[in-house]
Amino acid sequence: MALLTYLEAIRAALHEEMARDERVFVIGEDVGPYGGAFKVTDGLFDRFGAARVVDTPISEIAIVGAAIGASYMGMRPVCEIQFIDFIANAFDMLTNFAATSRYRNGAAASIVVRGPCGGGVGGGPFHSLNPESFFLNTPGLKMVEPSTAHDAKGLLKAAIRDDDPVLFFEHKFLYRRAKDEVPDEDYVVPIGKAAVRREGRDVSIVTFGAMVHTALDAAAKLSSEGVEAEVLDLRSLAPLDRETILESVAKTSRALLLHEATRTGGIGGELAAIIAEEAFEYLDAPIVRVASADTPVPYSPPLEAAFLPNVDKVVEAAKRLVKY
Amino acid sequence: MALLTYLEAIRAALHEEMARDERVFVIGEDVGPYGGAFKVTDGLFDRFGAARVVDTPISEIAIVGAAIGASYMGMRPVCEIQFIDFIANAFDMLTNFAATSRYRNGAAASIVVRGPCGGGVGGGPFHSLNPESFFLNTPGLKMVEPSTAHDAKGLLKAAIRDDDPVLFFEHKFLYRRAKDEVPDEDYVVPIGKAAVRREGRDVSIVTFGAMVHTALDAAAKLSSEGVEAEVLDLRSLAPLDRETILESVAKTSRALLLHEATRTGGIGGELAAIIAEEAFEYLDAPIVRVASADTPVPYSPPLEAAFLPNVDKVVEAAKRLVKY
Amino acid sequence: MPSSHRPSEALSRNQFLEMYYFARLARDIEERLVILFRQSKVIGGLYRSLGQEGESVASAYALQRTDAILPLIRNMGALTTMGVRPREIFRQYMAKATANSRGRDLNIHLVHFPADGAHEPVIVGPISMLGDSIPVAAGIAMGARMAGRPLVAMAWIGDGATSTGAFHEGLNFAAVQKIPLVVVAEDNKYAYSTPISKQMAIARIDERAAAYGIPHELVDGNDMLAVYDVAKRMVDDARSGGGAALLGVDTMRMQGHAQHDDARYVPKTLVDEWRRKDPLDRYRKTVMERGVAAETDFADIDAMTRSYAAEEARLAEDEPMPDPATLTRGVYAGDDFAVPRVELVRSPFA
Amino acid sequence: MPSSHRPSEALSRNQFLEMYYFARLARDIEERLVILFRQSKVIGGLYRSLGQEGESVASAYALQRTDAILPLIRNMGALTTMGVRPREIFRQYMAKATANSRGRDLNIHLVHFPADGAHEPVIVGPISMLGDSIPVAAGIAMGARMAGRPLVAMAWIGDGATSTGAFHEGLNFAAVQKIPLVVVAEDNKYAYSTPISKQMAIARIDERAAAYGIPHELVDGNDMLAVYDVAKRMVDDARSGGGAALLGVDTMRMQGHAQHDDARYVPKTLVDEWRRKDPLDRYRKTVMERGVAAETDFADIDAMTRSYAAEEARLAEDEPMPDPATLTRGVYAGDDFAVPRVELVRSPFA
Ligand SMILES: Cc1ncc(C[n+]2csc(CCOP(=O)(O)OP(=O)(O)O)c2C)c(N)n1
Ligand SMILES: Cc1ncc(C[n+]2csc(CCOP(=O)(O)OP(=O)(O)O)c2C)c(N)n1
Ligand SMILES: [Mg+2]
Ligand SMILES: [Mg+2]
Repeated sequence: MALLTYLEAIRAALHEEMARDERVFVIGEDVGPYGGAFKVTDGLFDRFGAARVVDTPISEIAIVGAAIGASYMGMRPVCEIQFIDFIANAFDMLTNFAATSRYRNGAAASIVVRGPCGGGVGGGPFHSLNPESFFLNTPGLKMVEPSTAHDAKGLLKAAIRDDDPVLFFEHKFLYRRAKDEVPDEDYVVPIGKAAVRREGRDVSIVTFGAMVHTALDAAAKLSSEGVEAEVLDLRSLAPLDRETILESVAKTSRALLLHEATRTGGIGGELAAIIAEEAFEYLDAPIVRVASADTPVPYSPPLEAAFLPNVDKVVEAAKRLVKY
Repeated sequence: MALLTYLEAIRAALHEEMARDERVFVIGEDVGPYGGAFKVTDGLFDRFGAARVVDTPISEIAIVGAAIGASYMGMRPVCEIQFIDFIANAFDMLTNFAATSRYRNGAAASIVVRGPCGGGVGGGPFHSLNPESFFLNTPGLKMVEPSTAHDAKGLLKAAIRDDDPVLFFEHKFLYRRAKDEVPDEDYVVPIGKAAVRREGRDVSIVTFGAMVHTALDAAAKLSSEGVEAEVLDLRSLAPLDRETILESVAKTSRALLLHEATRTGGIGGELAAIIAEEAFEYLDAPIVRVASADTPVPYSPPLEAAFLPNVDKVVEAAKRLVKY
Repeated sequence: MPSSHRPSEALSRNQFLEMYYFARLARDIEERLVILFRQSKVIGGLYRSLGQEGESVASAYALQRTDAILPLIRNMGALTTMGVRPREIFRQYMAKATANSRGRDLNIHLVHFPADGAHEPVIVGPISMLGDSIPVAAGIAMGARMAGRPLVAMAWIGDGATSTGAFHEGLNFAAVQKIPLVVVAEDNKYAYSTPISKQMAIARIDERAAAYGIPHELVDGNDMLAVYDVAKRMVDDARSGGGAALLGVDTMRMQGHAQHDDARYVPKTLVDEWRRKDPLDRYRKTVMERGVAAETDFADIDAMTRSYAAEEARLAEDEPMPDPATLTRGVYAGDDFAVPRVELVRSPFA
Repeated sequence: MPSSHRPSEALSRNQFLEMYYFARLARDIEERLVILFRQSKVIGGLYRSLGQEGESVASAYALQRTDAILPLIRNMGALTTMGVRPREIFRQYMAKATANSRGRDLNIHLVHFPADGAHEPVIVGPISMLGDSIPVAAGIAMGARMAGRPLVAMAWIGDGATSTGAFHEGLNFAAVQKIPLVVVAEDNKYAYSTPISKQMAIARIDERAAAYGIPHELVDGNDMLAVYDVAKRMVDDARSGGGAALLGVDTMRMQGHAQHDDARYVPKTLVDEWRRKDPLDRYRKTVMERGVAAETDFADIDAMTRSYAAEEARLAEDEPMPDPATLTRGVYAGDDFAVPRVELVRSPFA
């Protein structure tokens, strides 16, 4: 075991996977000698050389497209998108080319597209997005987002070994703030499995990424007021772990869906639909969403603070739910 | 009143709006002398000339980007995307530049982006998409999709006159199949208002676009079996007409959400969340989604038929719901 | 790069005939498709390469059999040249269960990866979004190099598609990384109804490459030997480390964009002018003038490809449509759903 | 296009001094921003244009006051030249309620549309996605032409950003449509840590334009008069119907990508070489050699801009942060939420 930050854990996964499997390589902007805008790929260039750590022009379409091509030739590309917001520029290549490839011709686009998402750092409208729901209606594409260093490493390894295209969201707020024990030996966190981060009987808080920590803080506060919240960390956003979600809601009869993306059209919708369709008989209260406001991500700290979900908003919503 | 096809109604709206307002112009691929891949812009070039009917290179980013710039200068651009699937290529420009523009600097990107969506015509994975949910998590962007010729004309006029960017989906299956009475005088169908297409007390079928016709056929069938379905035509997908949706569900206590996009991550999620949050007390049964299968849109007719929702699937789901 | 080296001078009689065979076969496959289309047996649109078979064949003919091709819809000739059995095309167009895409994807959207060590090409059909093939082609050549079995990738692109962001990003990337990618850019005068003058403000399509610092040349696309000569030099250069290159071909789309399009926007004089430059007629003439082959040799091939195409179409026609029960299979790994491999064949001249 | 016509020869003494003033002011604004950044008063990153102020100013100086500019983060000089009051910049960087974006968007992401008939420029700041400004710039110039008040649009773009699909699509469109758009492409040797050799395989950035058939030229970007001369010719040509053009500037980013970046990947010799070519120093020298102005004239300006920048920063510092209650206002039309207009000022030399 070692105490690693979320960022170090991701970096460790890259180092280990590249050492384990010659087919794995990294491609993106400034990932080479510089080690990436957030230093995630630090050390890879020195260790594995320019042939396996490919610095590209500012060309997200080319990054994802070249990765698809290379994966067809048996390679295992890991694309870094400098801020995941810029995946918008390769939206077509990822959703239309990569995601449909296996279905159409059995051609695996075994690529990972990773990059920093999320707000809370004054990044403004174009460096703070949580774009998961842009991609949720795309069969063939997997999506994960870890909330701990442990999962960051294990999920990235799973993503790299996965034969399907995987969008790997790294919440930048957690890069240096999340720090936890990471096993020394090789392990993967399987894609498609949620984790119960805290058990509770009164309400299920279903969330992921940085909001897991918000949820846990809220749960602690709620507990001191006699409300026992269960906190579910989805980890995998596509596919969703329906079983674990439904089990939890069956137990608590109350669902609070928490995500950092703006509310309307966010992944909370899909979660609500699953619950309202498959756990309806268990529900004792409306399904409540706590999410960011329906605006672009504002830059100024007082605005961003008002924009984002936080412990108080979660506590307030959970209490409303429990009182219902 | 005149009996027009859906396509003719759209074309009439373009003619009338361009005649009414000099600022309105059309831009896209093959929209000029050729009149567009589906002939929607037929006659515009002869009538208004090359300066107002701009044929572009194959450059969706440029089409949307140039429209934004022109709208900043007071113009009212209507972009045609030859198949709406190709808006994926301009995803960034539309969601990041256009949709946030007003919020950021008060700069209105008063553009319409229109194009044919939807399947049922053997178009395969890249000419059949219903991409609304890719865009639903984008504050600042409006989206509409008519189901009748009447609405097609009125909604397009509303979209052109709207000061915000509007994605206007035209279901290609309806282009020549939907035909109904269209007033001769100028009218708009306001964005944000759903229409109750059929009243019923037993179950609300919430849908839009080509699926409205499927829902109506299903409702007729259901009625012959004693089930009275209410059919809601959303028309506006962003913003959603929450009031009309909630009123209907309050009345019927059962919600069937029907859309042609694939199920997971589709707009049905958002609808379910709204209902499960705000009409929970009225619900007597789970919220059920009927949608396309979670695969890319397959090309071969037997596969596409199995992929798409149809009357039988709707009838079956409605009956399950009513029996619940 | 312009050079006087003419690799075509080294072609054997069989090779001369083989090139013709591939072009003629491409044309005959399409003629058959027209019949099937009229019988409503083709699903969706039909896109002809009439008048462009020559450049598709001659450019692909410059490749080795183990190289990679990324054809577009109008590169039927590239497919015949790389040995795709005609039946595979018919299956695709008719959306049959037996097709490589099992009826899930359109026309020539098929994919072939050779088994290890097989003497076969990599074939990656396009998706409909124009331009996307170029970054993917760059990735294929880069990935093959990384994987230790280098190849040259050839991708075709229309004049219109060179205006896409994907084209720019992909070719620039290939240029910087010195990836062995030869892009054949086809100036066929139109992109759907849009004349090239509304597509680009350059006089020669190969100047698109000037932004990337790679070799480029423009060639008469209806002169098969001229295309072959330049393509072969570019492919050889790419293979020996020269990096990417762009071959512009000056040609003409002799029909509408697709079968539904009567192309009335094309001046009749332009069509007439280019009809006189039909690549197959010209090739026959040139080869005969060189004394390499006689009228009867070509007539034999014509008869052969016509009946071959007809027979292959017939075989494909009888094949089953996909079973709706298979709809959701194979979206993700682990849910294996057999993909019919593209059958490759040798020409009678191999 | 290369021409010997030197519009700078027609500049008045006041104009010579004014150009210096704008460049010096840009530098001083950024020096102030560094101080504010160190005091954690700047929200997010700080991106310097040190060493590039000359090209930003000299290119913008070729415009008329009613033209349009689309600057990027490093074109502070374009903003000072078009008359943006320094306080506007400080407000933006400190994410104040008083800023044009009301704290909603970053640094120089500000927008100004003149009131009807006002003798003011159109200013459209970028979004972060590089390259997107180019199609929008094309649309601005096209739209202005359509609206009957034609203007020339000038957009700046980094070497790195020329690799984006948006750049390609936008400039090609402008070329085909003969839109009066002048793109200033800045070869400042790096895109973040990526050297230009990994960005493009051409020796001169202006060759990017060769794919579009538009005039292009490369100029010493640290020679303000040289930049002005070419920019002026291009702007004048564009205005009189010549369509789009690309001006490549050869310059150097003298600091890291942003304040956090120590740029250790840049060879020290390169920095040293370019430090000797500082555009302001060179400009002063040239102008003095011409006898147009003296040391003291420049010293006066230096003192003036320094205290002006300091004073403006101080004013902005005292301004309020946004009220969280305004968070959801103005996402859509009809929910009006006042946008502070960008204040424009004249230089002392106007
Ligand atoms: C990104 C994108 N935009 C639009 C289309 C629609 N479309 C299909 S073919 C075509 C014209 C293609 O012209 P060109 O590239 O010159 O090829 P050609 O048909 O002449 O061979 C267009 C506009 C598309 N397939 N992809
Ligand atoms: C589409 C896109 N991809 C990546 C980035 C991240 N990014 C911001 S600045 C930058 C480098 C820009 O280099 P260049 O265009 O040369 O401009 P310079 O900073 O040198 O002025 C990068 C990669 C971005 N902003 N947009
Ligand atoms: Mg063409
Ligand atoms: Mg640069």
